[in-house]
Amino acid sequence: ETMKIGITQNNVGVDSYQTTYESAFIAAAGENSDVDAVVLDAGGDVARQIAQIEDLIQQEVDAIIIWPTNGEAVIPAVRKAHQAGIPVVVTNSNIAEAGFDFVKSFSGPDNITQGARSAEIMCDKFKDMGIEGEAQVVHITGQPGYTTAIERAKGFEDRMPEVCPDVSIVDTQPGDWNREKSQQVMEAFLVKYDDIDGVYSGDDNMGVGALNAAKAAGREGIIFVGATNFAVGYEAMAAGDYWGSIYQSPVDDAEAALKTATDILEGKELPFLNYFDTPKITQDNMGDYTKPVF
Amino acid sequence: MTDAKPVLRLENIVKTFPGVRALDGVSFSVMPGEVHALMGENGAGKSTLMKVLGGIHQPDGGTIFMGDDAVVMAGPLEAKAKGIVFIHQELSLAEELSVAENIYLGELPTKSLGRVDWTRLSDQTNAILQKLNVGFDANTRVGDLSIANQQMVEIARALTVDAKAVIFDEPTASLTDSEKVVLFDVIADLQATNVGIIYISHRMEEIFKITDRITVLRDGQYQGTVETADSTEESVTQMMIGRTLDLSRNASHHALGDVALEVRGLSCGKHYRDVSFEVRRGEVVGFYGLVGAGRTEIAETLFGLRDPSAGQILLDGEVVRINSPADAIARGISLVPEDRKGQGLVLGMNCRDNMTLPQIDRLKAGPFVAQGAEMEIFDKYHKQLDIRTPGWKQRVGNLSGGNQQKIVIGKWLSMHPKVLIVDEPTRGIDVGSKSEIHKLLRELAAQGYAVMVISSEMPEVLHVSDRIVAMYSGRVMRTFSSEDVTEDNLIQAISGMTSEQVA
Amino acid sequence: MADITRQQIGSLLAKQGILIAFVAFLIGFTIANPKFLTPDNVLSVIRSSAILGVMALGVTFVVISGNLDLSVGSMMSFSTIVVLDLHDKIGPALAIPAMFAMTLALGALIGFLVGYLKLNSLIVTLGMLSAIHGLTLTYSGGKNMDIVDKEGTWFSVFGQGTALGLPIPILMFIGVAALLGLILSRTSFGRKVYAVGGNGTAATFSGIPRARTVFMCYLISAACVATAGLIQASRSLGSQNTVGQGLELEVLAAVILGGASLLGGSGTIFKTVIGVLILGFIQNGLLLIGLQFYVQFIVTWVIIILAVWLDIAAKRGKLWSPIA
Amino acid sequence: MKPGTLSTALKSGAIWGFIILELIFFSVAGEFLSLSDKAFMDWDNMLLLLKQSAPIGIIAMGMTIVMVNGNIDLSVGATFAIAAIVLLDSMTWPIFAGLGDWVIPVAWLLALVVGTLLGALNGLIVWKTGVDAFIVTLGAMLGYRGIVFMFNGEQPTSHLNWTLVDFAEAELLGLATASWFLLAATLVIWFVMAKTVHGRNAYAIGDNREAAVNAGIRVGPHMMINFAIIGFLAALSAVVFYSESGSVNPNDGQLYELWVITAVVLGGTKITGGAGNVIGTFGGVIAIQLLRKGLGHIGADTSTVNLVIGLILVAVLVLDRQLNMKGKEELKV
Ligand SMILES: Nc1ncnc2c1ncn2[C@@H]1O[C@H](COP(=O)(O)OP(=O)(O)OP(=O)(O)O)[C@@H](O)[C@H]1O
Ligand SMILES: Nc1ncnc2c1ncn2[C@@H]1O[C@H](COP(=O)(O)OP(=O)(O)OP(=O)(O)O)[C@@H](O)[C@H]1O
Ligand SMILES: [Mg+2]
Ligand SMILES: [Mg+2]
Repeated sequence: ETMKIGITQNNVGVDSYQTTYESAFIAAAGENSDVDAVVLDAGGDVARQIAQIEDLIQQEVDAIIIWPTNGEAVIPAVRKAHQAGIPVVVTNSNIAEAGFDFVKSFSGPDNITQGARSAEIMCDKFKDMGIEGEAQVVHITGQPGYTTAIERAKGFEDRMPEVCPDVSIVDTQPGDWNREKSQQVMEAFLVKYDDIDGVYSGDDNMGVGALNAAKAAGREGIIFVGATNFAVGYEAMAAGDYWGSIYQSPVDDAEAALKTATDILEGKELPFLNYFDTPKITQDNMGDYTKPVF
Repeated sequence: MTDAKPVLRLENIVKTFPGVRALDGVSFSVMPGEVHALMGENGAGKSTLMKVLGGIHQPDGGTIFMGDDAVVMAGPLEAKAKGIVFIHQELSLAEELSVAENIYLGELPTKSLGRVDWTRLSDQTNAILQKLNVGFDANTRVGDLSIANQQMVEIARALTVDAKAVIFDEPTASLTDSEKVVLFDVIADLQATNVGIIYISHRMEEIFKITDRITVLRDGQYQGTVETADSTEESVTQMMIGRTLDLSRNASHHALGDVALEVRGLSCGKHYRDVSFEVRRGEVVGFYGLVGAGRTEIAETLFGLRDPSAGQILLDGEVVRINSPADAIARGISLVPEDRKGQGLVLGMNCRDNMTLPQIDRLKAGPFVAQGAEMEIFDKYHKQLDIRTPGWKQRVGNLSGGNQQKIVIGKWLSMHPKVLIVDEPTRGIDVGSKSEIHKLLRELAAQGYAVMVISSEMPEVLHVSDRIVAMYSGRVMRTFSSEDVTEDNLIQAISGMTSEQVA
Repeated sequence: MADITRQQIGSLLAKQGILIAFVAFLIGFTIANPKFLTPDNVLSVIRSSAILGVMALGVTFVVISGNLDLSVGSMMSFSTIVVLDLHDKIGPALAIPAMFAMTLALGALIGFLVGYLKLNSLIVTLGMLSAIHGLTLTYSGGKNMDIVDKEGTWFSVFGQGTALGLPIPILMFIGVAALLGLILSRTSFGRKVYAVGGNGTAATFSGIPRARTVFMCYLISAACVATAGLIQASRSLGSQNTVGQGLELEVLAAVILGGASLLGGSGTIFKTVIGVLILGFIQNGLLLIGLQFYVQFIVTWVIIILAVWLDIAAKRGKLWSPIA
Repeated sequence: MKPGTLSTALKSGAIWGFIILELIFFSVAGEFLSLSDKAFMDWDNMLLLLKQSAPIGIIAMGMTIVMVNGNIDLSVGATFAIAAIVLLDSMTWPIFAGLGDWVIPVAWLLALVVGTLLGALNGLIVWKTGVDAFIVTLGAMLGYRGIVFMFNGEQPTSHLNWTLVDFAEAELLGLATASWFLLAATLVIWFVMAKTVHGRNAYAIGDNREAAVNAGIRVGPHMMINFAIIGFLAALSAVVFYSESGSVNPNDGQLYELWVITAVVLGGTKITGGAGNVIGTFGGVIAIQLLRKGLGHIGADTSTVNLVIGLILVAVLVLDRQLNMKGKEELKV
């Protein structure tokens, strides 16, 4: 008896994290002979995602995994799945509390903690350099409106004053998860501020964009910290240009989601929140980690 | 008539466009029940004056009176509400809509909920169409009609409202004789109900047939008003262009050359069948027929715009396939098309660039266009055809209708073609220029060109042609030489009667 | 006398409305932040506008010919990814022509569909936007594409090098603009583009090969996209699959801001350049002022409409539209 | 009978032919590729299709009239998001606290009014400035999106009202609420365009604006009304959809304009205006939703979906061209 598992992802084409997630999920499902998977992509559109959940219910799958485009809007659709007796697993970013009753489990990274950890990485580095008393930081966020972007920004901005109260975050602008856009934003920052000590960006793609801008302008000594350690970020760290990031593997993410779903179908007891660990990675400890594949 | 009050009076109207003083203190009035001709050369300001009256342009100075009241025509809507109907020189129709919807555009009859009253609409329309004696009905899509029939739709608008004054701006430019008769009946009917009629045309015979008075404009200036009965073609022409014209035909004294173009058994679907004729160097062949006779389609086939379904085309005795206009041009064929706005001109482009368009690849200076050569071409035809434009940079769309037509003619003459095909070449062209163009066509023939003239104006065909091909419903009925053609046997031929039937 | 000067001012406005609007923005931003007009900033804005700009130059041809090209963004992602991938596989000297060939092939396909088959350009290029995105994802497996040896390659010259004291992207932008400007305004091909866009039927009646002209416009557009992709790839030596996403609308906005009509038949390269610079300087100026990004959206909205409005108002000599 | 119905029906025939092709293809391919035991052409699945077509479909009806009018509206996605925010946010406003569930119709009304006003604002700008609608609404697409973010920053705006959800999920005669709204919008706009003077004038203006002006039609206000209609329908679409889902991301509705325009053009409306009809648009909407659904059904991955959707759009145009091929003897222009 195979398990039919349907997944609807947020927006696969948008970055290599999500694409790698998709292929990792397909690969993991392929390896497990007990699993048949339908892999759908909502293209960032809530309406399409809800339609996909309805389709999965209609196709009578055994479990649904959802990477919500909007943590609240999908609740009624999730309720429908729940009412149809189909267990729902949420992956990567969680849905709102009002929907917890209709969901079996969440599996994914803790984005708020990630933001906080990035703040700590940066603060520690400032302390090493002895500039924690006056450092100025600019912040490049992900695409406006995305849960991941919002949570990481919140984690960072809440944590920084706790660990380094005298560091000031002088400006925040979105880089849309896009290296080029981020490079443009950074170029403007560099013109606007004569003194920038640190740059926090919502992921390494944007971080590297900002780094390129700084290099082109010949500005040295800026501490770059990102999140979701992409291969580019890892390489820039190896080259000594980029200070640190958060190590998060989409493969782990995808496998954890599938595992959670199969465990539920096999009747295992699971905690409601299954965060997988996303450790800090800096130039100091990067040897402990393999280079990301994406 | 003299004691009646004018329905409309315009006083000292001034209108300028950038670089052009189109109207310079023009006065004009029209009496109830009068047909008042407005005449003048191309670009004299006739259409502009009427557009001021119709609320389309606002005058820079002057007053419009209706009865005793000075009025302001703030827009077409106001003009219409005041009882002024405007039949435009350039067709102003929505092609995707039906005939009925076009005729009643802006005032469709309604039922509850804002619904169109289709029954009433088509009844009213069909009643009007019956009066006009046309061969299409209220539900025909306007885009499917010939230009002549579209013009009839335009004219039908005059009959929909209680008009005080109706403006006809060159209504006959694309009509054939039978439709003209209908139009004149319509005008007579309107006249009988005391409507004032303003009639713009370049065709003298019409003017003398139907109008009561004539007002002449020249270069935007008022030249005077005369009683039609007291004037002659010569006197009016004198007023318009300041000289008289020699209208005698300069017969071809030159010898005819070889056959330049021959068509054998050419057919094209439903458009025409089994057409054969030949055109020699030095010869002007006229094509005469009713609307829909298929003359335009023959021209388009020769110009590579349609694929024939049977038959052969021979150029200089050699069978050729002409697949595209570029092909045709390369083989020395020029076509002055029927529809100048749609097919002849790029309205947004300037005069010079329009004129040199077909030979743009030939005018090279290194990798670039040779602008000097372009200017030469433009200057030459600007002068030769007396084109009224403030300069080569003017958008063609801003020229008067007749001057637009001259640009198209200049464009194809400048190609020095072997075979020149002109489809309604003098549509909308003033008498002076028209005789210039006729002279030009004869001269071109004398220089050894083979010329095909398609025209719906019998005098024109009779005047310029060495031979006349009479067509009816897609077939060649008869070919006349200039010696044995008469108006009567020509009319017989194009209405489908063979000589045996007549006899 | 006063009348004449007013007319002269009027016609100056009419001819160069966009340019004047542009200067007005520059002055406004400089007052708001004096750093705005520093050479460093101006250069950096032009440099980052170069990518969008080069694409806009090509799209200008397409728009003048009476069509649209919404596929340029996704095609640019494609060229960027391809050239980066091939860089490590066959070396930059071969990768660049190979990428140009592949991009031109896509342009030829679109040109064939729109020009020869006469399909609606909006839908064709919208379809190609999606299809090329799919192609890019398949090609790259959805992964970021990065050059391994970033320090050791001469490939970085297109995006990061300088010559004559100017960054190479700016020089390429200027070069392409000059070349295409000459083609459009001085050659017979340029004239044909205007004719085909102004009145396709009349162009056909004048013996101009309409299909081939449209086809060529798409090829030019594709060549510009490939050039933009080259600059992009060379600038960061690595790229995401979505690098050009959304650029199609910005490009179109720049072209239209420059005064090209969507109906075809009008527009110039010079004005497109101005349109590109306006967009670039607005974005940069607003960043320097430090407005919230959503205020930037709103201000951009107002500026786009104001700029185009003033431009056409100057042309028609009246502020308000004559539409009844 | 309105003139030309038959010819337009034939011309928009391509889309129906294409829908049948899709149904056949996905049914057959589904047998091999789908994990579901259920057939693709299952009745419930088709009903679901209708419901899922609603968000884009309702807006597409408005786009039809705007495009027939010779304009275009690129800002509908942003209007959609603003209306959704107004709907969800207003339900929590203290002034409405005493209304109980009566807050629902009030919130609906408010959202619809806001949508209509935003549409009308576009129309007013087009009318008064004479700037092309493409540019006006391209600008508004940004500007309105800015307003969306102004409401609540990057946070989603949420208000899950289960009474509302139950209403939106309810079914009447087997059709979901959203389907009813889609059908109603289609019917009303069909009526307006085919039967009323306003609708016929829309065709005239789109076909030949100068002729319409000359005939004395008040072109400016007419266009503004149509923009107001599309604003209203974008808001209606939002109201129907968010009543059920209860939360709006500031990014929602992005790219809707492109999908909507695609549906309208696939349905046979001319981009330059003057021709098109609502029934064809309905076909276009169904065709797109069917495509998305079908590709999901057979389990295509993201890159394939993108590739296929793009190529299919082109294929439909080619099909349409073949169906409307001119005779060999016709003018080659
Ligand atoms: N919109 C415009 N912009 C600029 N110039 C114009 C415009 N409309 C007309 N003109 C110019 O005004 C003059 C008068 O044009 P008008 O159309 O009134 O001539 P017309 O007497 O009707 O000629 P025709 O017999 O050729 O129709 C012409 O020189 C023309 O070029
Ligand atoms: N009886 C008819 N009713 C309506 N349309 C017709 C009729 N006969 C022909 N047509 C159409 O009218 C158009 C004009 O016909 P065509 O151009 O062949 O006439 P023509 O002989 O060139 O006359 P002209 O050039 O004087 O208008 C053609 O497109 C044809 O399809
Ligand atoms: Mg005139
Ligand atoms: Mg004809």
